[in-house]
Amino acid sequence: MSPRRTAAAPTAARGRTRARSRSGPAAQAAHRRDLLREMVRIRQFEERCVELYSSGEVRGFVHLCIGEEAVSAGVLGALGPEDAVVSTYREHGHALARGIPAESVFAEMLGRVTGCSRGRGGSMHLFDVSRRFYGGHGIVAGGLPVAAGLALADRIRGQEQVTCCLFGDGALAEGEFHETANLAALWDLPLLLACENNLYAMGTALNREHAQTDLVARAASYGLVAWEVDGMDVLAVERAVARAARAIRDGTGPVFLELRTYRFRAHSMYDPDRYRDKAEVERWKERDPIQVLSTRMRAEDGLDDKALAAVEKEVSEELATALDHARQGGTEPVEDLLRFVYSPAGGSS
Amino acid sequence: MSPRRTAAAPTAARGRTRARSRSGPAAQAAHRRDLLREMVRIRQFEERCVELYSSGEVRGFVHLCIGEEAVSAGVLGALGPEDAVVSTYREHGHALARGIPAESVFAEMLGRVTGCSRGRGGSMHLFDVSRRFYGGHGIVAGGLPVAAGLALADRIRGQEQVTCCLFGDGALAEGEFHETANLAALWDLPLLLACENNLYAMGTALNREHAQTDLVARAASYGLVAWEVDGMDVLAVERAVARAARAIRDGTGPVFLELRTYRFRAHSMYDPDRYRDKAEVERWKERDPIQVLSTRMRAEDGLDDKALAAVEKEVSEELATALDHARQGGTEPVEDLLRFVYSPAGGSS
Amino acid sequence: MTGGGARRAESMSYREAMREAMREALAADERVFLMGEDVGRYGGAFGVSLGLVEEFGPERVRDTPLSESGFVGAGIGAAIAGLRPIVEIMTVNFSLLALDQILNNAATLLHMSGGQVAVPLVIRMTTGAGRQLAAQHSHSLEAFYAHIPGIRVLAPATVADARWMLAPALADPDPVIVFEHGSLYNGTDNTADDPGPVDLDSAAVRRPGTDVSLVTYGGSLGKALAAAEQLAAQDQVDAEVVDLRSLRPLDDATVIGSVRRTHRAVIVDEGWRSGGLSAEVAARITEQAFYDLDAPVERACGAEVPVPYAAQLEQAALPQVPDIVAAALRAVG
Amino acid sequence: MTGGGARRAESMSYREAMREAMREALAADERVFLMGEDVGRYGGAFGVSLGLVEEFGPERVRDTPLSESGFVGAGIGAAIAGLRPIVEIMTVNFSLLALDQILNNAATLLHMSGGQVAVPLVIRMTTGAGRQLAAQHSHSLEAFYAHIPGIRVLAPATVADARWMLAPALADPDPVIVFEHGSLYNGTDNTADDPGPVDLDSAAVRRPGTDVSLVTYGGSLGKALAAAEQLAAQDQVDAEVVDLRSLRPLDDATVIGSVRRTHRAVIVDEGWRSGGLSAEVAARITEQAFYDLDAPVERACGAEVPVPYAAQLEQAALPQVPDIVAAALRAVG
Ligand SMILES: Cc1ncc(C[n+]2csc(CCOP(=O)(O)OP(=O)(O)O)c2C)c(N)n1
Ligand SMILES: Cc1ncc(C[n+]2csc(CCOP(=O)(O)OP(=O)(O)O)c2C)c(N)n1
Ligand SMILES: [Mg+2]
Ligand SMILES: [Mg+2]
Repeated sequence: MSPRRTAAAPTAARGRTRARSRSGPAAQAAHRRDLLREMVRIRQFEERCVELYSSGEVRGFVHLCIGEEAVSAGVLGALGPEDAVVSTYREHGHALARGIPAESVFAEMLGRVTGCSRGRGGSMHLFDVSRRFYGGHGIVAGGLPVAAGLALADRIRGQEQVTCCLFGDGALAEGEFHETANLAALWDLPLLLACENNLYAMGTALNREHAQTDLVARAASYGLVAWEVDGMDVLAVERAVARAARAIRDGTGPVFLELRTYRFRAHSMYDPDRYRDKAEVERWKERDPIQVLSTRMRAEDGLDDKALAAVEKEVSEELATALDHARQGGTEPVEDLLRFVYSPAGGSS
Repeated sequence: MSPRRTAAAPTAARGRTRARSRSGPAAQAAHRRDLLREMVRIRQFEERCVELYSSGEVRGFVHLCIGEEAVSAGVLGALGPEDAVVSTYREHGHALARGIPAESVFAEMLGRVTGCSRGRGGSMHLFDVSRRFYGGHGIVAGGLPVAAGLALADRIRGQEQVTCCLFGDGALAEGEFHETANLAALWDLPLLLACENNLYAMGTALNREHAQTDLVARAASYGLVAWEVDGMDVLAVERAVARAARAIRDGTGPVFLELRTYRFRAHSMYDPDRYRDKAEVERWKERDPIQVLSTRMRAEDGLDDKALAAVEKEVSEELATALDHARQGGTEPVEDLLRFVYSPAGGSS
Repeated sequence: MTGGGARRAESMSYREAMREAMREALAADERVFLMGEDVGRYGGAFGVSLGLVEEFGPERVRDTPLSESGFVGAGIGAAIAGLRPIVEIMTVNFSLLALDQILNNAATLLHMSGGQVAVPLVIRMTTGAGRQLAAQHSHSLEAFYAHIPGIRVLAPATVADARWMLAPALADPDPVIVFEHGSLYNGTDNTADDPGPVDLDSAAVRRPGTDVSLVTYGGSLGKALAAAEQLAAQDQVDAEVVDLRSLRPLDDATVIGSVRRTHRAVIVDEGWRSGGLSAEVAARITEQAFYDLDAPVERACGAEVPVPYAAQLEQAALPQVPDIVAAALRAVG
Repeated sequence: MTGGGARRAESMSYREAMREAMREALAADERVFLMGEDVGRYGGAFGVSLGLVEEFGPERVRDTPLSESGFVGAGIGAAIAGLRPIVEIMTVNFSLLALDQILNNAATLLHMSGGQVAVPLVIRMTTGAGRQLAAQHSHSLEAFYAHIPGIRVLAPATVADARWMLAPALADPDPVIVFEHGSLYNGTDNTADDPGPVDLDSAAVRRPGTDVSLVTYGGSLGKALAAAEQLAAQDQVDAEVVDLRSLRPLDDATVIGSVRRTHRAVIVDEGWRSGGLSAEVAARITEQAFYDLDAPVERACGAEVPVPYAAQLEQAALPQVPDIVAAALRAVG
């Protein structure tokens, strides 16, 4: 779990704002409760999505992150509000953990004008510029060069911000990953390349996507600081991202993190999941990130069934209310179809 | 000069057909004379191109390989007629060393129908399918995926042939290199990736193109067998390619060779070459591949000025004749402009 | 259902027809292989190649990494070497990543080499909107491909064409791009008996008519036919429906012939209007049938917008039956 | 030569005019930077940015590796973050490697995000043939870009437009693609005094005439003007020459207005004829001026072939003055 290039790697693991306020054991227990709550919230949100898709209220392609909640809660939890985030089509958890209200994510998936992308994007294209959440990209690896550009702007302006780009193991095979990794290292961009390695690209297993399945070695070959992280342990993810972000702010240059995780569900709601051995899925479920954290909290923080049930109830009530409100959202009038093809000030057509 | 991944690397350095016939010292001396002659021939060909471009007989972009003759003579010299070659726009030397007659290369550059591409390609697009020379590609890195496909066909048909793709250091930055390297290693393709590293991509020096300038390390990270070679020493190049080709035929999988060389001339006839330190150019000229070999031959084979002059005279006479004949070639009638947009049998339009 | 063998008339889905065509090709010619993302184990993003890897093995039904430029280029090389690759790109939206290989290599090498390097490659891809997949999965970029000399572009709109166009496409010595509109896969129809050699150059009159020519292709054929029925039932307008089938080359004879009879034309194209295929068809009609036209050529096209997710917006972005009817009435009015 | 400062009328080459425009932008707005392959030390593949890196430094005149998709995408990101990048792609032929970023991101993000993500990016690229650079360096793919909603496409054809179009392009909140025809760089002319705010939406009548409208853009403007002179001198035909200037949006008012006066039109476009920009212009003219037309719209376009190297073949592949004259005579005849 330690950086491959120790020379370039930061020495101490220090988080940012949150970390500072996380001094005492009590504060740490409270923080773990926050993380647990976030993961439970993402899990329940995704389960609602299953219902909404089955009922036909949500359409299109829907990609769930059930099993990968530690990545969402850990990565986004360790970033600051000034940092930028670029994500994929499997981004519900990233968006929620970034602080986009569940209501506006639901509304987006329902195609309402109250959605975070005014209903134009849907599940795959969640945006919230006020939170520096730059989508929601449907072209695999297509967000990587854009993230490099956001980081380049910070570099040019000398701003101490991090741009975090989340992408999957499959994206590493695209030329865009290669070009972005080289640009980031060559230009010393404040870019965090967060690879969510869930071992599959749709139906293609890692060893049929990549000749070299050691993704950290691949990334290090560009001169990136790179290390792997247990993506099922939210605390390990948060620690690693906090450390990487600090290193980037301190001028170490770009960092690549391989977050080892697994999706418990199919690639998308459309996918019958014929290509995975059920036993493999079951094995990974034993490392359910919510379990991993709650087990530890039972031991260290005296978490009990009652407290866990309370969290689950709280969250499910929040989401129920969010969904109710989302359902009350209006729809964009078709007269506004062409609105936003160009900027108002642009006046092109 | 030894393989990075000795495990995967072939043990003995054995060339092919030519090598076998290269048993005794006499034969070896004769072989060195062949290589010297080939390099002198390429050098003189390129010098003729300078005149032809200056006089306006040859137009368009013309990229010379003066200084890189050891790569042309060494790489192509070690391949067999059954092997396939894919090259770049800087391919005069590759084409000549592959055995495409100087006359048809001249004719191509003069835009004559007798040219190896019927005058449609010009300097950047030399083709000769009868010699399995598949161009002559003007899109940097654009030939790499095509070469992988030629190798894939051999793999599928179980043919013991090598496809050699030549490309520059700049091409490594393109996504196409990345995708091709991964496909080649993943599918175990009989592909030789011959990188002609002349330290510049147009006006951009290696360390401003790539964060990681150790190209062998970069290639090895895909799981490719990779090593670097002194690209100014034709015998070293030939040895390395023979060894790589043998390894590929023996089923080692793809090999990447970094051929360290330098162009003595500007990027193209169009380039004023403002970006290189003249002293640097002069330093490299001390390692002129023709000098390097002839010096050795003077010591080992008793080559003297007279013999060298004889070779130069022979070659210049051959090229003078070739150019004369090329100039007599006709031009494609404009009525045939659309010919070959589609195959005769295709009948589309 | 005549229940006969693969070469007898059968009722099947467009998806099954395309699969059957590939199975037939793989069985008939060992040079043929299928390659693309998830065409094997997964069965194809839209299930078209389901079962083929079990039947022909992973060498001939080859899963690729996410490397569109890489594996399309590899298809080009394999074709040059004498194989007959069928390369599947999941959707036309992703094909932009391979457009350099398609235009600068596949379409160009034969001419640029003076006739030496032929590229007998077939590339299949899904196109079109209508399933709320949003902008990055819904575009119709056929116009880009129909603009490129050196390739052939097909748009099978019927189950029979899905079943029978692949063999002649594979027999073509030059690159062929096949567009499969995503909304067609589940439609079932009778494939008709093996028609024998299929003509790839010709458009087809899917409904004869006398008052106006509705010229369309791919996913819009059904809408054009529905509009024709409505025009007949409600407006006493007898519309002829022409299915282009081939987007490059365009079959001028059939299109112009139809317009010469009807004197009016409406082009129906899901692609963006400006610079779309509709513009070329309209331009050719006015160039070649100017004096036969009783009204300007009308176009019912996709709105010039990245296709949005929300149902009402997506539907508004696509040419619909009422739009086609309205255009036809303007033409005859 | 009035000899005045940069903002006074001056005679300079198209190359110098574009360079001067970039220098002005870099000096005036610190958010502006230039990025592309060899724009710095080398001075730009065609020498357009020569000297700028010495003046503004390597951070603001940034050399990139050979990674078109990567650095164009980086330009998109930097624009989103509030900078004003000018990204140079050496030629349109290589831009296909970046087309996914341009279409699926630059042109799409604003709408797909519900109006949140604007991309104020300018992309410059060389286009066109005529210098015997052969197929992979000679194409005119403007039609691809003019088809894409969400972007603006400019084709400065005069030294003055090269000098004055960049500032408004940089002021545009949305992506702007600027096509510079390679044959124009050495042409010199008077840049005219600073015209003040330049209108990017309008076409320009470069030569008034009464008998036929020659509609063109970019590298073909000179040929159209030469054809007009010849038509006047030899055929007593008074041709009006319209320079589109903007390929997206198209200025219908100016084009249609001209055709309403002349009743005849010839589109001159170096791009491939089928599915080219010429088709859209022809389609719009017949849609909007059908009853004003005395003859079908003619097109003088590039032959549908990968542009060959040999001089006589390349010249035959491009629309030439005699082709334009012949088309105009067909229109008026
Ligand atoms: C360029 C491109 N090619 C193909 C697809 C279709 N597709 C969507 S997701 C996906 C798999 C991506 O796998 P990975 O990057 O590992 O992310 P994951 O889905 O596992 O989170 C594919 C092939 C796409 N959206 N974009
Ligand atoms: C995709 C693409 N981008 C840019 C160019 C313009 N260009 C031609 S050669 C070249 C430099 C290539 O350098 P390298 O790969 O090292 O080969 P070398 O010229 O040094 O032999 C560039 C930028 C091109 N032809 N293709
Ligand atoms: Mg994955
Ligand atoms: Mg080089």
